[in-house]
Amino acid sequence: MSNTAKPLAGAGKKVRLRGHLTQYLSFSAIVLLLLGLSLTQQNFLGKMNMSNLFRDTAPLMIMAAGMTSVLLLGSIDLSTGAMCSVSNVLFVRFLSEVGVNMPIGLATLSAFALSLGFGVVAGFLMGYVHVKLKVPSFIASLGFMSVWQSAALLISERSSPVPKAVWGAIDWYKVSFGVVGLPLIIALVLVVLVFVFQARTTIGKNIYAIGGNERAARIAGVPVDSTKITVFVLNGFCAALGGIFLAAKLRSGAPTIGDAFTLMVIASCVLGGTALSGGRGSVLGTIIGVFTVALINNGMNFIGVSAYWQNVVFGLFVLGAIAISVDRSVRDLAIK
Amino acid sequence: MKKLVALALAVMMMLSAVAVMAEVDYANLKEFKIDPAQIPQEKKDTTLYLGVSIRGLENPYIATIKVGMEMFGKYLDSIGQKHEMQVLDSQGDNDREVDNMRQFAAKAGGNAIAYSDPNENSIAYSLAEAMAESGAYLGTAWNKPDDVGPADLTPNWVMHTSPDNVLNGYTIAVELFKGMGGKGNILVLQGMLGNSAAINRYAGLQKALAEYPDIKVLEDDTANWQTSEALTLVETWLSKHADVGGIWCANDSMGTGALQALDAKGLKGKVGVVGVDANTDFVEAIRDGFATATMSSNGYLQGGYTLAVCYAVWTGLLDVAKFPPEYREFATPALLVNKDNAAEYLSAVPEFDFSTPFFMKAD
Amino acid sequence: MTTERKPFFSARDITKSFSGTQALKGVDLEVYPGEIVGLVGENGAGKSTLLKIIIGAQPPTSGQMTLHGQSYQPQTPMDANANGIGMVFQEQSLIVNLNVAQNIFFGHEKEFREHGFINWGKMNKAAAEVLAHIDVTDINPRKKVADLNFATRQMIEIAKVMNVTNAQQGKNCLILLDEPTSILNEGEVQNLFKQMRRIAAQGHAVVFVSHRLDEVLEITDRIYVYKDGTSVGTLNTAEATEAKLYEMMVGRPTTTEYYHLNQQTKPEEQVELEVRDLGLHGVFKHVNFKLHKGEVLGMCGVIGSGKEEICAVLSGDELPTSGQVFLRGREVRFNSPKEALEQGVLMIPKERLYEGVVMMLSVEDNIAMSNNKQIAKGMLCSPKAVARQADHWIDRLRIKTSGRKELLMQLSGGNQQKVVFSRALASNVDVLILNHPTRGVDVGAKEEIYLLIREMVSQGKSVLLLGDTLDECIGLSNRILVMKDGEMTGEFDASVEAKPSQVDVVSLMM
Amino acid sequence: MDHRVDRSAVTIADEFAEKIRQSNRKDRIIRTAPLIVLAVLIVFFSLTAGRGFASASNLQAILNQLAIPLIVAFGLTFVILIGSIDLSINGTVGMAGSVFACLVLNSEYPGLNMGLWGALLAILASVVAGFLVGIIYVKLRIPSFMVSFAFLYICRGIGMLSYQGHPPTIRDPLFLSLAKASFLGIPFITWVAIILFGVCYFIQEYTAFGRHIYAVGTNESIPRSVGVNVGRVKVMVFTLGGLLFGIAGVVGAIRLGQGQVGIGEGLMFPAQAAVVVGGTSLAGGKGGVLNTVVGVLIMTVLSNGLVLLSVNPYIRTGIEGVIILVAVALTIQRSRQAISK
Repeated sequence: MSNTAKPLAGAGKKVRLRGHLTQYLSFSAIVLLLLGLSLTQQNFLGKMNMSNLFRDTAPLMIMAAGMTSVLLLGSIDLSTGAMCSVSNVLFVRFLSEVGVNMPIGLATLSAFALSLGFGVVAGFLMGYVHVKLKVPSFIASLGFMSVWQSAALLISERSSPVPKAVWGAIDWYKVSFGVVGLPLIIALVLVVLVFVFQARTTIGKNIYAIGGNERAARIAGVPVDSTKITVFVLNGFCAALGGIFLAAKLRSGAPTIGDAFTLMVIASCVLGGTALSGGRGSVLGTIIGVFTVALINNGMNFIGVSAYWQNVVFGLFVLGAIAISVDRSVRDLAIK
Repeated sequence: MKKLVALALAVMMMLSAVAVMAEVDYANLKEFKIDPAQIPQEKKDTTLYLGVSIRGLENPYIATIKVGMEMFGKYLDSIGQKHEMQVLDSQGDNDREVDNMRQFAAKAGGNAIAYSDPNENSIAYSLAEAMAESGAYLGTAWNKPDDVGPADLTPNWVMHTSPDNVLNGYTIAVELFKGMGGKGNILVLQGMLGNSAAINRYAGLQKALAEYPDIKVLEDDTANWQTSEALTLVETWLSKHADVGGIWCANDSMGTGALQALDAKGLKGKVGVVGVDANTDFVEAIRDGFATATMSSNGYLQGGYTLAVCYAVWTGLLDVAKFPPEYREFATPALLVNKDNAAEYLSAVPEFDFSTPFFMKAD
Repeated sequence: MTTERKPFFSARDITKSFSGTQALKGVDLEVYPGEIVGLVGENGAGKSTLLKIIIGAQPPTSGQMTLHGQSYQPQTPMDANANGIGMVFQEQSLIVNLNVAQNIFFGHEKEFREHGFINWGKMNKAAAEVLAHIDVTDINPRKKVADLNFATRQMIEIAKVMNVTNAQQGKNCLILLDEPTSILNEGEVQNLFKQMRRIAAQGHAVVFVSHRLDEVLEITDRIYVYKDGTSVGTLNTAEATEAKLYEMMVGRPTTTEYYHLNQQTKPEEQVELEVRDLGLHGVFKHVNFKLHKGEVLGMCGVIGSGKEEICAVLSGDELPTSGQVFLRGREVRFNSPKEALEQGVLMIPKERLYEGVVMMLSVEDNIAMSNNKQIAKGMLCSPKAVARQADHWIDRLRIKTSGRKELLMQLSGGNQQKVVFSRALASNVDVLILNHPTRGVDVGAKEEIYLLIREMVSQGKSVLLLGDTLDECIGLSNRILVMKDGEMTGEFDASVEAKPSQVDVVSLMM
Repeated sequence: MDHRVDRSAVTIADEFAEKIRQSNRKDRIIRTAPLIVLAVLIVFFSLTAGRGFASASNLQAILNQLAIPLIVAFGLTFVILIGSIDLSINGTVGMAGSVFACLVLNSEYPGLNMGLWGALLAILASVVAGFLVGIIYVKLRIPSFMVSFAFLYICRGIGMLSYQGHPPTIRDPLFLSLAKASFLGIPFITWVAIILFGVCYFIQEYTAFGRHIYAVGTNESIPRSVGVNVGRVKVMVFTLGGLLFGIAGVVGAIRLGQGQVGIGEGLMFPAQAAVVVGGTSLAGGKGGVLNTVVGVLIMTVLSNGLVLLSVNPYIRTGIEGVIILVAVALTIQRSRQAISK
């Protein structure tokens, strides 16, 4: 027994080293981008661009923070973008129709409560259908995506601006401390909260256990169903918050605003090292993933990549970033 | 001593420039002419970033805006202005368009002028705000909400222009109805709901319908400016209704889809189709007798001249604060293209003199 | 009877260790042309492992195999097939969405290729021939396997293997059958035997593994008896009886120290868990027993006897279709293992890898999996409490790990199992269901686990035990229940002074 | 030998057999669930939408609209059968359509007139894209989700590059006539889909490759143990997907009379839904192109019927979503231990 323990311990070290290397590599993609851009582009580190990077990444980061937990379960949610749209138009429509007749503080609070409340309910519905009816999350969320897209269009069939009278409800978005905007600070606080949730709460621990081995978690008495539903509720909440942030950022609501985020949110999480198969990753990595996506987009506009080429370049950079950061340490796992 | 002379000279030049500027007749800006000699050399040596922010490059009309910028770029070359051009493609995504604009502004650090066709009304302010933050200048076209406008962000939101969309929608409708003999059934393909352009063109159609009581609308839906969506919709409608006399489309791309659906049914040429934008393929269809009419909004002119006005502001030749309101928001000319002038329209090569930027204002 | 001929296959002194545990400690097997060899032994004696080595699914740790006088070292089952060795695996290896013919010839489609396309007609015909060869004429080769019942699937597995023998014209082939009869009915078993005899008559050989000794006695020519990874003997079937085989399988009598019999305590009167007429449709029924406080209740039975499913029902993993369960006199119905845990019932599952541990989590998180709610401070986990608990159990159970943060996949099997035990003990439940608690664990760790079970029971916990071996089950239990074909067939008292003999128990199991 | 007697007398074995029979019966019902959904939809629309729905001209419209989703869904079916996913569809289809229109006689590049070769080259481009997705996925061990996500952008970009903002109108008389051509009352492009269905069904049912797809999707270790090159099967599946997406792109351009990346927009999610609604399992190994035909029919009939009923277009998507949920929920075997991700 003692003679087998030694080589095993050695193998263990190797596995851990590889794990660290992976983390280091996913970080290196972002460092390379940063270095390359700041050395070649003179205004890249300028105040305005820093504030772009440190403010406008907030909606994506918030939604990705919610999605990370879903992916850790080994599930997926394609309805994030559509939930974000509903929350977005709900927020704006409420402000422009009801909010204008209210004191601005009350209007802001009610609008937040309404949108976030929707997110929680939508997340719960998704979780319930997935868990209780055993519909795979991919297809369940695909169905809900259509449903929420419809709902967003019914709430507001067109893009509508936040009336000037209630700009007070969204002015917080423009507050910034140096180059760091309040939105990003809120997003980072949320990320930290999600991190604490994942790493320090019993539900968080259960998420990793379920993602790592759902069968084992169930047998060990882990409340699988309620954990999953909680995670989807959290994801709905984050999607809704993302929708509010977009409303504040664009001073408007649009029923299709979230569509572009559906896949981008998931891709950001994966770029940050969260495994689609579940059980591995962290919301802290998601910060890296979000900034990788943001930097690729930002860098393309800075370098002035032709609009015709932007899609190609974006695809290639994403491929490159995922290629150096993907975790291949678990060899026997079938990659889907 | 030399320094002193240089300083004196500079002061004199500034004064003279101010003096000349003072001569600008703001009440009659249409007459204003850019005089390259008055542009300070240091401005000319500064790299100016030109941008056009658009919804997508698939649409031929939008591509002409880009060509308009390139034409203006040639003009800048001719007067020795250093510049770089960039197309900001939002791919139909509000958030992306604002991000693009912010990054473009950050990159240029204030030395930027841009034309923008906001993806949707509601983001016009955010786009202008992005440019204002860096001190750059923007002219918007087509879409903006009613309660905000260039006056809210003087001087950076220089102006907002648009062809008269109500008139556009009305004109093509009347052409269509005339072709149908004043009576019959039509199908209606609207643009992206909520776009100012879509709303106003549709209002134009309603106006025309009021004047032609014998025209009946069979179906009315949006195809989001898209060719393929229009094709699918019209296909389904045609299987439902046998007696369609005309199809009113809010733009040519959807018109192309409608024509394709008619073609498959063997109805091409028998049912009138109208659109807006004067896309080459649609104008060709008009020439060949398959479509009825379209409106040319002249993207070259919109893209090029908007940049020209912004350029005059950036160089200091014009002061936005002194613009009369009718020069901050105004209509740009549009041209009806029908069977009579389609061939001529196709062969004409557009040529513009950008030194008179307010040429773009319709009277 | 066949001794004058030379064996065409032999395996000598084969050993196999899995991450620290020795599944095979040196077994031998010789096979002569034209004979049917039986392999018998308890669960875990090493029969299946040896077959997997012969078929090339796993490499041996040491030892030699020869085939037709040449060294035989299969790397994959394909190598084995190419050499005329085929096997019917215990877990079915058919692809249910393919049809019968396609399964029989899976991986050999090229043989039917004409002009780049597979001639399915030809393959179906060939499949029908192969099936006819084993007297199965009522299966349409075009039928999807998913639409067939298990017995028929079994016949197809056999047909698939027969195809190997047909491919090796003239040479002696070896067919390995691992528990092929466990899900067949009487008629099907007889048909299978007929086929086995036919194969043998052609000069090929069959190795037959079964828990049903009567079948082994009926069909085989020679029998090997394995125990604890070693061969304890071989005898000609003509000279064998069931009693003789039992004795050999069971081997040495239970040693007192090994199971810490001196520490075996008497259970209290209080009934902790009671089961009345419990049933799960199609699996088991009419199960009645009482588990007392401080008792180890052993449950014996072969695979398929229903004992595993009883564990599943009691641990909340499955709902019963009939009967009642009482916990401390109160009727309970567990909708999930979580509910069972809340009421104080937890199972240590059989398949550690698939059901027991989360490989990607650390030792401490695995230990805290069942009780992290209890040791948490409100919503937040207490890393200190988790660490303290992990250190406690690492020390207490002498878990070999570089630290509590080490990922579980870096531990050996025995230590992983100790982590699972730690988790169960930490959860502080009253009723523990131990489903093969020493599976894949080496001797040293086994003894420690036995001691642990004794301690738990002396502290008033109750244990329902499914032993990894019969010996273990008898050695540890206070009382023993025997299951067979879904029903209870007997009960033994197993107090220190009155341990039943294994032969007695086995005779009710088989 | 008492147990012999037991075995015949004991009813557990009978119960077990009964249980298996029951679950088989349930399985069969579940397998026909998509067909039932389709039948219900057809009956519903025939009753409510009147003669408009059942008319010959609407049938033709349905057939016309069916073609592209069908071809795309066939390609996706194989990818899903091996348990992977392909998000690149919108890009590859758009690219093939755009490149095709640029290479045949068209309004923007009059110099290029490659005729059928243009179609083949455009499809080839898409095949290469599919191959690259497959090979990167297999060799670099990157999840297919991410590789195909990147290729969604790369291919869409190539499509946009090909015509630089001026979508080429097809002028080639052959392709123009194909858009209108029909045979036996069925439009040409639908014939393409029907023929491809035959080809795909043949591949699925009658080739070793088709059989290996199921095996890889069911349990990779089984085919690996008999020497099937699992990686190669996966790459071939993605390449086949590329081929079908390419054909869909060309057909789409013919139908539209124009090449633009918009041809591919909005195809991917409905295709995923159609494949799953038809009964193909996302976990892999179960289902097939026949299921996909049913799935695509459900989705097409549904959207066509809702248009005919003049249902508010905004509610339309929502109804489609609900039908997806219901149809899939009907095809799921639920058990306590079942794990759904």
